[in-house]
Amino acid sequence: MDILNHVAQSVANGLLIGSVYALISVGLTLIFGVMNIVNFAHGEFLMVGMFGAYFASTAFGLDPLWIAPLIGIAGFLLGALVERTIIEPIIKAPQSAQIIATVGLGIILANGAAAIFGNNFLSVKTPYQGETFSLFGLHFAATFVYAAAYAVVMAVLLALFLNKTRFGKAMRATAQNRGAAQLLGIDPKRMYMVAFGLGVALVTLAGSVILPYTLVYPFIGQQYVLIMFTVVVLGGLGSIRGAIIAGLVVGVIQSLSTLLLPSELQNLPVFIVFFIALVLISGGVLSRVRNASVKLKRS
Amino acid sequence: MFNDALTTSKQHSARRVAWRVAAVGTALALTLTGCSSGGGDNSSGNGSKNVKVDEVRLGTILPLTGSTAQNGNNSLHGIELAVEQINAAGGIKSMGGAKIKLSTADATSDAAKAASAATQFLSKGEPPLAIVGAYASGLTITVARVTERAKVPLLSTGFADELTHQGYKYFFQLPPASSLMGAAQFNYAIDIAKDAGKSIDKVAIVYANNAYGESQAKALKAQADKAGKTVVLNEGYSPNITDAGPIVSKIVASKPDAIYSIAYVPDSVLLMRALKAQGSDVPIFGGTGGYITPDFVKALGDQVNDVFSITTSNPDGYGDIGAAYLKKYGEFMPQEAHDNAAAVYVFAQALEEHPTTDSTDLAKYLHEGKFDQGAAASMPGGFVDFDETGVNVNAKPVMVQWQNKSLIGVWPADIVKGKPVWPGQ
Amino acid sequence: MRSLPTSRPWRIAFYLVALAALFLAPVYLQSSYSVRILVLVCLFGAASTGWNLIGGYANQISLGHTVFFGIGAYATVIFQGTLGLSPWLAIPTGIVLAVIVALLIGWPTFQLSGHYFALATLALLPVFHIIATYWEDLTGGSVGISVPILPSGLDTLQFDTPTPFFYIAAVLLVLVMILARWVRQSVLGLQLDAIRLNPQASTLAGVNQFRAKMKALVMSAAVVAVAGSLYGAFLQFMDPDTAFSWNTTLNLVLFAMVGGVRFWWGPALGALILIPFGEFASAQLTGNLAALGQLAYGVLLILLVLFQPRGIGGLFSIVWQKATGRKL
Amino acid sequence: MSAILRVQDLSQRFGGLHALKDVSFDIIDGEILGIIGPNGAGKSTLFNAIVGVVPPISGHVWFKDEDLVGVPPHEVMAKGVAKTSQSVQVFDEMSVLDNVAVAALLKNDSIKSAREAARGELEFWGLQSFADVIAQDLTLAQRSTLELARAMMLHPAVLLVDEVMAGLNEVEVDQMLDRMMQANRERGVTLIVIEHNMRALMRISHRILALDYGAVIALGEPAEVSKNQRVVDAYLGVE
Repeated sequence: MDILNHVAQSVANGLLIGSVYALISVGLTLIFGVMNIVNFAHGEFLMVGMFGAYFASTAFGLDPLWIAPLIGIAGFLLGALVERTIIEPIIKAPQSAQIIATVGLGIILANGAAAIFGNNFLSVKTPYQGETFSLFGLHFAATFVYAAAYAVVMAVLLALFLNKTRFGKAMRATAQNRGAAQLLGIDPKRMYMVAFGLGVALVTLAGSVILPYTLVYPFIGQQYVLIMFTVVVLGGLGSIRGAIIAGLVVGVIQSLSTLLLPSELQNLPVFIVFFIALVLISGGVLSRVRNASVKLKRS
Repeated sequence: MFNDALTTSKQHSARRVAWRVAAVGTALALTLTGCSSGGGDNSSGNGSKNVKVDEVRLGTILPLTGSTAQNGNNSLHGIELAVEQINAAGGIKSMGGAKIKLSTADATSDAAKAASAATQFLSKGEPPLAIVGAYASGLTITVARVTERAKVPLLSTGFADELTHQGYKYFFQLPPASSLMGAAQFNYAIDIAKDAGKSIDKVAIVYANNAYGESQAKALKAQADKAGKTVVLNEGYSPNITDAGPIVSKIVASKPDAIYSIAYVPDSVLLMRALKAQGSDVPIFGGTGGYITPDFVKALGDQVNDVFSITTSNPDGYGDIGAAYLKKYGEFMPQEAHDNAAAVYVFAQALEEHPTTDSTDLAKYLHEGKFDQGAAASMPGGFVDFDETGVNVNAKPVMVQWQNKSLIGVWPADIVKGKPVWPGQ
Repeated sequence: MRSLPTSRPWRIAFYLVALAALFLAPVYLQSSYSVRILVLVCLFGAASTGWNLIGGYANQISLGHTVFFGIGAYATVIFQGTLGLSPWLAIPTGIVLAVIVALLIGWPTFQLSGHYFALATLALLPVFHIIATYWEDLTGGSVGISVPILPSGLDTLQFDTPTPFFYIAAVLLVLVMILARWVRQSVLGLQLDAIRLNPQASTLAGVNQFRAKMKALVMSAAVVAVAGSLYGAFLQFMDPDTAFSWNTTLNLVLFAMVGGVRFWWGPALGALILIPFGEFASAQLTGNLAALGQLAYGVLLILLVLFQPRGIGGLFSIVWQKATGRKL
Repeated sequence: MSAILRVQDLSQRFGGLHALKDVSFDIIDGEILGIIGPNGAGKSTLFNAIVGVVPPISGHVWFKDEDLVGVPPHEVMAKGVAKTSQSVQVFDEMSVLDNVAVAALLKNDSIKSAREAARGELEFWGLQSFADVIAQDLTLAQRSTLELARAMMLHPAVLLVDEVMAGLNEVEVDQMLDRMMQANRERGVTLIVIEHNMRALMRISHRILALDYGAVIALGEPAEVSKNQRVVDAYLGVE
C-alpha cells in the first residue's frame, strides 16, 4: 500500500506544482502565439512580479494572493510600455535580433532589481505557510493548493476572455493569420500591445501567487525560464490550452522522477521528454500527423 | 622599425608556428619600448624594515552579481567595515600610518571573470600586496592560479579542500576545509545528542549538489560510515529547485534520527517550510550556508528555533565588529562577512609587525606570524595561525543553534558560552 | 553575401595590416590583463565564428552549441588534470566527441524550423549540465577538476604570462576565420545561403538541405570544441557551471549577431567589441554598483538591435558600398 | 510514344478533405500536357504529391520504372523531375546568376563552373544582362522566368510548371510561351503546365487534363477537352 500512497502523493504534488507551471507559462505562449516572438525575459518579468508583490504586501500588510490582481494590472502597464519601446521596433526584425533584444531586456530587469532592491532573499510570512490539507490520506501544502486554485481560476478567465470577448477573438484572429485579421480592420499594433501587456500581466500575477511558497531575489528568473520554455513548447507554441495541459504534465513528470531517480536528476526526464516531443510533434512526423499539428504550427 | 615588423609578419604568415612569431614579437617589444617592467611580476619592491608609504593596496574579488551575489556582497561589507575601522584607528602605524586602499572586482559568479579580475589587479601600475576573496570555490581556484604565479598572497574564506592540497605557497585559508566542517558537523551532533541523553543512529544527508555541498556531504558520509551510523538517505539536489516537497517526502519516509542539510538560502528556506508542512520534528543540523544568514530568520521567524548549524566562527563572540556591522548594515554579521573582515585584520597585523611592500615577503611572514587583532580574535581559538600549506591550524568548526531567533554558539563547550537545547525538550 | 572580387591589392593590404595588428597586440598592449582579455576575444571569437557556420550562414539559430564548447573544455582538463596527458591530445578527442554529439542531435533537430529548432537545442544545455554534475568520477562533479601547476611550455600550455597563450589563440582565430571565409565562398556556402534565404526554393533547386546543414553543424561543432579545449587549457580548471553556462550560449550567438552574421569576420568583430566592453563595465562599476555594470551591458544589446538589426557588419557593408560602390 | 511518367491511383487527404481521389494518367515523352480545373480542384496538390513535397497517402508515380513516392523532394529533382512553385520562390538577396548557380551545383562541384553553367542558362532565358542584379529588384515576369531558369538548370526530363503566367501581361505571356515551347523543342524537356490563362494553355499544350474535386474528369486534345460538358460544368458550376 505504501508504494501506491507514494505514487499518489507524488502525482498529487505534480498536479499542484504543474498548475502553477501552467500559470507562469501561459503568458509566454500568448505572446508567442499573437506576436511570434519568444520572450527570453519572461523569467525576469516573473521576478519583477514577485518583488512587486513583496513590497506591496509588506506595505499594505495584505496577503500576496489578494493583491495578485493589482500586481497583474501593474504588470500589464509595464508590458505595454516595454512593447511600445523595445518589442514593437523589432517585430519584423530577424529572429536573431528578437533573441538579443529580449535577452538584453532580461539582463536589464535582473540587474536593475539588484541595483534597486539589493541581493537579499526576501519572502513574506503568511499564516498558512506551514498548514496542510489532507484528503484520502494524502497531504497538500496549503501554499500550493491556493496557488493551484488561482491557476485554475486564471485559466478559466483567460479562456472566457479569448473565446467570448470581442477583443479576445480579435487577438486569436491575429494569432491565426495576421494578414487576414488586418483585412478585417483589426489593428495589429494595438493587438501586440495588449497581447504583450496581457502576457506580462499573467506572469507578474503568477509571481505574486507563488511568492508565499518561495522567496524572491534578483536572479531567481533564471531558475524558472527553462521550465517555462519546456511547458510552452510541449503545449505547442501559441496554444493556450496546450500550455495548461503541458504544465500539468511537466509537474507530474518532475515529481514522479524524484521517486524513481535521485533528486539531482529531477529535471533530466523533463528536458528529454521536451526534446523528444518537439521532434515528434513538429518535426519528422509532420507529413503523416499533419492535421494534429496544424493547430500548433503558426506559420 | 615598424616596416621591419610589417615585412616580418608578411613572411611569417599565420601558417608558421605561433611560437616563432611570439619570439619575434617579444624581441620587438624589448627594442620598441625599452626595458619595460612587463608581466605582473612585482618582486622588484624592497623588503627593508623601516618602510614609509602613504597607502598599502588590498584587492578583493567576489561574486557581486549572479546567483551567489548575496554572499559576495555580505563578504564585501565585512571587508569594507574592517578596512574602515583599521584606517580610522590610524592605518598601519609601523609604515607611517599608511591607509589600506581597497580595490574591488566583480567575479559575476563566473570562474573566467574571477581570473581576469585577478590579472587586472596584478597588471595595473601598482598591484595590490594581497587579495582577499572569491567566496565560491570555483572562483577561488581560478584566482589562486593567477595569484600563485604572481607570488601575491590570496586570503580565502572559502572551504574548498583542493586548494590546500596543491602545494600552493601564496594561498591562505582562514576557515576550516569542508572535510573538517563535514566531520565536525557530524561528530558535534552525536556529542550534543549524547549530552541530552538522546542517540542518533539513522541519519539523512541532504545537500545542494554544488561544489560546497558536494565536498561537505562527502565528508559527512565518510564520518557517518566511520562512526557506524546507518545513512538512511544520501540525496543531492540541484541548488535551484523551485519545490522541496518531493525531497522532504523522501526524508520523512526514511525516518531518520537527525537530518544533515547543506544548502544556500533559497533551498534551506524551502526545505524548512516543506519539513514543517509534512509535520517533521526531526532535529536539523545545517552546514553553514543558508542556515546562518539574516534572510533565514527573516523568512522563517520562530520556526528557526532549535535548528543547529556548523559554522566557522562563534557569532556571539563577534564583539564590537559584530555590533559595528549591525549598526552599519542593519542586520547581524553573517559568517562570511566576519571571516572576510578577519582576513583584512590578518593582512593589517602582518604588515604592522613586518612592514614590507613586497608580497613575497608578506607571504613568508603570513606563514610565520600569529594574528589575533580585531575580527581575527573572534576566529576559533582567539587567533589565526597558518601552517606551510596555508591552512589555519587553529580553525576549529563551531556548532551554533538558533535560540529565540538569534544564533548562539553551543558546542564544543571549551570555546563557546551557550548551551545546546535538544529540540522538543 | 558573396564578396565579389573587388580590388585585390586593397583587400590584401587590409588583411595584412589586420594580421600585424593582431599579432603585435602584446607589444603595444603592455598590461597582461589586456592581453588576457585578447585571449578571451580570440577564443570566443573563434567559437562564435564556428557557431556562425550554421547559425548565421544557414539561419539555424542553435542555442545548444555550448555543449560542444563544454565537451572540448572537459576533454583538456580531464586529459591534463586527471590523466596527466598533454592537452594537445585532448583537442582531437574533443573534436571527435563533439562531432558525435553533433550527428546525434543534428538528425532529429534539422527537421525543425525557426523557434522550434532554437528551443530544442536550448534543452540540450541543462541535460549536459545535469550529467556533468552527476557523473562525478569523470568530471569531478560540481567541485570540478583543476589542473596542477606544471612547468611552463608549449607542451603543457601553461605560461608565466598570457602572451604565449595569446599567440596560440590568435592562430586558432585566424585559422577559423580562414575556414569561415572558405566555407562562405564554397559550394556549401552557396547552398547554406539558399537554405537561409528560402528553404522551400532550395529544395526545388535540388539542394539536400539535411546534408548541407549537417556538414555545417559538424564543422561548427569541431571548431567550437577546439575553442573549448583551449579555454580549458587557459583556465586550467573546469566545472559544470563554467563548461555549460547560459552566458557562453548567449555570447556565441550575440558576438555573431552584433558583428553581423552574414560576414565571415562578423563574429570576431562582435567579440572584439563586446568582451572588452563587458570587462570594462564590470571593472569600472564594481562594489555595490556591480549590478549597474551588467545593466549597461543589457542596454548596449538593446541599442545595438534597435539601431542596427543587421549587426555592425551590416553597417560596415552599407558604408563600404557607398564608398566603393561594391558589395562587401 | 512511350510514357515518361506514369501516375497511378494517386490519393491525398488533409484531415477529412479528399484532395486527390485515385488520380491516374500517363505523360508522353516530349509532350506538353496542360492541366486545368477550378480553384481547389487539386492541381497544385497533385504537383506536390508527384515530387514528394507533400507525400501522397497512397498511389505510385512511376518515372524510369522507379516509384518516386517516398523519395525526398530534392532527390526527385536530382532524378530529373523538377517543379516550380505556385507563388514565385526565388533567393531574393542573391544575384540572378547565383540564383541559378544554386541549381547548377547539382552537376558542377565548384562555384566557378556552376556560375559559368548558370550564365549559359540565363542566355537561353534572355536574363544574361541581369546576371549581377539582386533578385528582389526584378519584375514579376523576370522573377517567374528566373524560377523557370533555375528549374531548367537541373536538366530535368520532366518539368512541372505551376501557374508561371500568373500576373503577367499579354506580351510577357507570349514571350514566356515561346521560351517554354523552345525549351520543349530544343532541349526535349517534357512539360506539365498548370495555368488559368486558357488562351496560353490552348496554344502550348499537346494534350489537356481536367481535374475537379480531386478527380480526373477529362484527358485529351485541347479542342476536344474544351467542348467536354463535364469540364464546362466544372468551370461554370452546375445548379
